[in-house]
Amino acid sequence: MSQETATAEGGFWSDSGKTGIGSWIFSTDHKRIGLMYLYCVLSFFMVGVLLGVLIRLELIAPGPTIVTAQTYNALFTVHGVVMIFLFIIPGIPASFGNLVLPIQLGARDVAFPRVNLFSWWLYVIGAVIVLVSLFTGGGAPDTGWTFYVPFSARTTTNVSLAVFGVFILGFSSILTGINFVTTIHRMRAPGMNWTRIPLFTWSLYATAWVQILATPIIAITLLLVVTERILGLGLFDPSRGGDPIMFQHMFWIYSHPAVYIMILPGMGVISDIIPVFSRKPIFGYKMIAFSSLAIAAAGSAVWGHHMYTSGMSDLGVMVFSFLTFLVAIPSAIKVFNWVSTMYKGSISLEAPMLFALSFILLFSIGGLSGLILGAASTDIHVHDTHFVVGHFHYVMFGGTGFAFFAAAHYWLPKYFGRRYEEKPAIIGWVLMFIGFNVLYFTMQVLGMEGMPRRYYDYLPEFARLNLVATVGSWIMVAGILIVLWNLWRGLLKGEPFTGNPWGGATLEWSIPTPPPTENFEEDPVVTHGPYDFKGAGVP
Amino acid sequence: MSHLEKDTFGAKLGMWLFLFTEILLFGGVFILYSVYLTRYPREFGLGGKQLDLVYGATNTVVLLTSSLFAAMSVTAIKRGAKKVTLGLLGGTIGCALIFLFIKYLEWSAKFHHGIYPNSPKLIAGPPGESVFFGLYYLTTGLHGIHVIIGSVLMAWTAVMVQREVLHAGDNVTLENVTLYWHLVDLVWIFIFPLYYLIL
Amino acid sequence: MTNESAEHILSYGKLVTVWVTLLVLTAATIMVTRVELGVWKVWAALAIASIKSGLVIAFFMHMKYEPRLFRIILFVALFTLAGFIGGTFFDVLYR
Amino acid sequence: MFLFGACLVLLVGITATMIFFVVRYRRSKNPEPTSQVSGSPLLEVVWTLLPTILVMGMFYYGWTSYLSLRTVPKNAMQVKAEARMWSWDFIYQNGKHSPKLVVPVGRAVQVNLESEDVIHGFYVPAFRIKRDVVPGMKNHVWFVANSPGSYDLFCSQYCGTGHSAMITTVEAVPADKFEAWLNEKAAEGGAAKGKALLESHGCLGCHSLDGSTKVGPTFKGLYGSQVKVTRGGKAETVKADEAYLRESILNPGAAIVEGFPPIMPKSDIPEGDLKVMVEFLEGEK
Ligand code: HEA
Ligand code: HEA
Ligand code: CUA
Ligand SMILES: [Cu+2]
Repeated sequence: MSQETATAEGGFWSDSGKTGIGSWIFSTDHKRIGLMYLYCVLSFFMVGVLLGVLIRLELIAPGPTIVTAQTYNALFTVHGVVMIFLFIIPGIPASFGNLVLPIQLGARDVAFPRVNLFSWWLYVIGAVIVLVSLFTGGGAPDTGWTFYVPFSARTTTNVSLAVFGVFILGFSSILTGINFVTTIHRMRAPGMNWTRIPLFTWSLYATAWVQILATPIIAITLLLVVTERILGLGLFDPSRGGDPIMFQHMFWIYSHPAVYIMILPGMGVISDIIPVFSRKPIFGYKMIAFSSLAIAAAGSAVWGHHMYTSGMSDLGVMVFSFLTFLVAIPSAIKVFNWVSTMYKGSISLEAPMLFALSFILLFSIGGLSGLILGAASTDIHVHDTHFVVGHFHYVMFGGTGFAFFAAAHYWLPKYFGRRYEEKPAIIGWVLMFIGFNVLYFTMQVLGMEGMPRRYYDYLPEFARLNLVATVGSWIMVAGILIVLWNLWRGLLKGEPFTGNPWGGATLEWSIPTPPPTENFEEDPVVTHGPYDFKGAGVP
Repeated sequence: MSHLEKDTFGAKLGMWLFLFTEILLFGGVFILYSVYLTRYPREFGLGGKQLDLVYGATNTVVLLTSSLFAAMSVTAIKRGAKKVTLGLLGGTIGCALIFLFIKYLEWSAKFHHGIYPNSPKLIAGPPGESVFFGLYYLTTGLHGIHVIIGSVLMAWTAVMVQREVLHAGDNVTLENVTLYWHLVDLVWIFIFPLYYLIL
Repeated sequence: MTNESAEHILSYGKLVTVWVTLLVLTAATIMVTRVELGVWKVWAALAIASIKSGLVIAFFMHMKYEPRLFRIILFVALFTLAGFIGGTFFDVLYR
Repeated sequence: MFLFGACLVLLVGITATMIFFVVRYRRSKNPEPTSQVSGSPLLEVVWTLLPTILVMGMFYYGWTSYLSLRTVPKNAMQVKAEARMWSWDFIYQNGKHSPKLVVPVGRAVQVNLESEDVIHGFYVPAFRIKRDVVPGMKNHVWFVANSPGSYDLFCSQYCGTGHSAMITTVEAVPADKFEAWLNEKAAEGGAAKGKALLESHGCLGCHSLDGSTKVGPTFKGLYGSQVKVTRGGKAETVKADEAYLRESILNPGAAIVEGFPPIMPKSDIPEGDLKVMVEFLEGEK
């Protein structure tokens, strides 16, 4: 992790005069913390990806292929937990949010730098606990990332420790949220009024609120699972009057809003990239900013759509189905605004833009399949099948994942002062995009044909499509590897990257590359909007 | 709005945001409580009758008083009265200890009657009863943990006041800690009627 | 924007008054819940608890003297919690 | 269920438009550098209202057809389904047990779902029905099988190691055949009874009779063989005699066969059944 310090130089990499690992893991500089998050998040992403590929390998043919049923169950559980809690939730907010947000506001750091560092430490500790739980106790947890009781209260595997790890990760997420809200309220540079805040930062604002208000519920819920296992409180145990459905309510009260913690920052990235590469102000700035808040608010009230088949009351089904459809509206607004931003623009198809465009497409497919899930009757058929698996990979990986890569190609050169090569990035992108669709679209078809999820083994009639999907996963492997390798090499040894080659008008493009520790020598005064390219003097 | 000077307002904003997370944490328990209350009104009634109103009411008074001391300590430090501040903080911590002691008495009485999580008596009893006492232990336990954390924080700020790190000019840490303390009180304001009174 | 951090110091007297009110209200809840009111008992107790917490928030926690932003976000948080409880009851009550 | 098609058409339609849009605007790459600016309130209103209407339509269809899925016809035949880790047991009103769900063609069937342990899911893709089987809760589904045949029945809610093996079939047969089947008496005593018991207690969900390895070790040739087990953390080899079989059934956690996870649930099987089962196992050479 510390090799980069040797190669990247200038700006915050060296101007504090401090080097060595201590200067990183005890640093309160938001940029260093952001990068540390980035490294961790990427490492866990690779762990998750490896598990994903193993899952696909097992599913390549019916019958046992490479692992036992118990191992398979642990595989997808850990894949889910790692991807959700270690990769995608901290993914964009904690890494790129930390890197970019203060600078976009014209601030020198976040509001509570030490809390920020603490939150990184909590993240690492939580992650380590989760990983330790895989190898100790009764073996890796096998409950699925949803930890449904009563199964999770009965299984002999090491659920308690894993859940405790997730609990700590939740705190890390909460602290990041608190930090961002306070920063946005208190640390804006003079002239940076609410309608001049870049949309990425806007989206983080909405995200942060969800983090603050929803995460505590998962904390208490997971705590309950632990007490259930250790003390036997019996709160969810039907034989003693408990109600397992209540666990599902509480779990999804957090976990549905959490999917907006995942996607909103991704949408923010896209809203920042599209105008820059179209050389055109974003279409409908206010509506996009507002729809982020609308998604956050409405999204907090739709959790029941994960429970249509659970035995919830029919009235509940109706209410939640209705609200679910309401969430689609702000998403639709965003999609339409992005597309019209490109209208008659001057579009340059560089790597960040390609990722951004594929985001729109993949997110739309995922989102629309979400509507099928939101309609009560169709969900009955495809609930807990690979259709759902396809849906959430489309929105999470196709959405947030691609946004993550877009952000990496867009912002990282700014912080490293060097850039990747364009051609391999595009080849990698093409492979990822093709592999992605082969993999997940097939899954959706499988699901409609009725293949249930979390199945270690399946009937022969599903064999062909599963083979196709597995092959798709290999194409994607190739793509991701190329992209990451190219980024890695380019950022360390590539061509120098200076000035403002993409012509961004947000504040981060107005300071030296790499940014100095203090970001701004003196407080900037903001005189133009975030996408006012003329005002920023961009040609 | 320079970034170098201390941002009192920002610090308080952050604290409030944190308090919201606490409210929602307890909110989760209250969701469960309300649901199970509607499902098992009778069992909850019987369970609630077994709780000791005297312990509960005493603790309410103790906690309210501690809250008063905490609030007064903020006034004191702003007026620059260091001794008074320290005394009031001591009073708060004292009340917290009394609270915990009473809680201890109450819990051990329950244990004596064979009512504790997973106890044979609860397993054999009617379904709702186990849920009621499960919730009771969960809520008061969680609240107790907060009382302990709060007292530790109070003690820590007292040390800071003693060393004059916190003083009339810069006391936002003390304010924030008392905010936390009031939250603990707030939660109890709801726990008390819900568990001891209405059933 | 310096005025917003202008400090407001509450007098001891006021705090003690609040405390006395709180104690009185506590006594009131106990009394109210000893009378047989049926379901109303729950609501009465909750209403008094809300008044009490309102007092604590407004005076002990200085909310009354903070800028409006604080009240707005407090409202947002409580509203969210109410939403969570309400949503759950759509299921629980009609199952 | 026509809705499903409708939704699909909508999905394909909108997705196609999306691709088309993206491609078209991308082409504008080379020609002009810049031209238009900022937003348009009218358009914003249009594409707030349009999706609202669309979405409300979708909600309405989804909800109404959901209702029809939930309204059971009055004269539906009642069957109880008991789910446990990891097998199904269907109990008919005359007390008959069956590991497969046999139903008459053309008649509405209401399946009442009960679980003995954790949450399972009753899922028949062919009839597009699914409902979780939650312990302590009374859920139900209903369907009509319109043509005879054998339809897959899956457990859709994750329930542990044997989750993917918890599958069986719905056998739709003509009404007269069904009546005959329903009234056929299970053969008394002997091997058939033993096998039926193993089936109805769910053992065969995890243990095979033909020598193949499922979640647990096979029963074939088990009796009298030497088994490597771990007891209280120590490895030892025991002979699979009657005592061993009994212990393994009643208290599965006591001795764990090497190579298998310690996941078998405890059970209290009445002595009468147990005896028949053990006798049956002794016969499975
Ligand atoms: C990043 C994460 C993310 C996002 C953003 C979403 C977004 C949405 N999700 Fe998804 N979802 C998950 C992650 C996510 N989901 C996960 C992880 C699960 C499974 C959890 C598990 O069980 O393990 C899940 C499961 C899930 C279910 C439960 C399925 C089941 O188990 O049976 C449902 C049901 O309603 C649902 C619905 C939706 C809807 C309606 C949206 C909407 O927000 C989508 C809105 C987007 C659009 C609508 C597309 C863009 C708009 C246009 C192209 C314009 C045209 C549109 C119109 C005219 C309407 N999701
Ligand atoms: C952000 C979230 C995320 C992401 C990115 C992914 C990525 C992938 N997932 Fe995902 N998945 C989930 C979140 C995610 N998943 C969740 C939440 C579940 C539900 C779990 C549950 O049911 O509880 C799930 C479940 C799930 C299943 C269903 C299991 C089942 O129900 O039986 C499957 C099956 O195919 C699958 C496959 C994959 C694959 C093939 C990838 C691929 O996209 C991975 C593609 C990447 C590569 C192929 C790159 C390969 C790289 C390497 C091999 C190493 C390189 C090393 C260096 C560079 C050093 N996942
Ligand atoms: Cu039973 Cu899955
Ligand atoms: Cu959801």
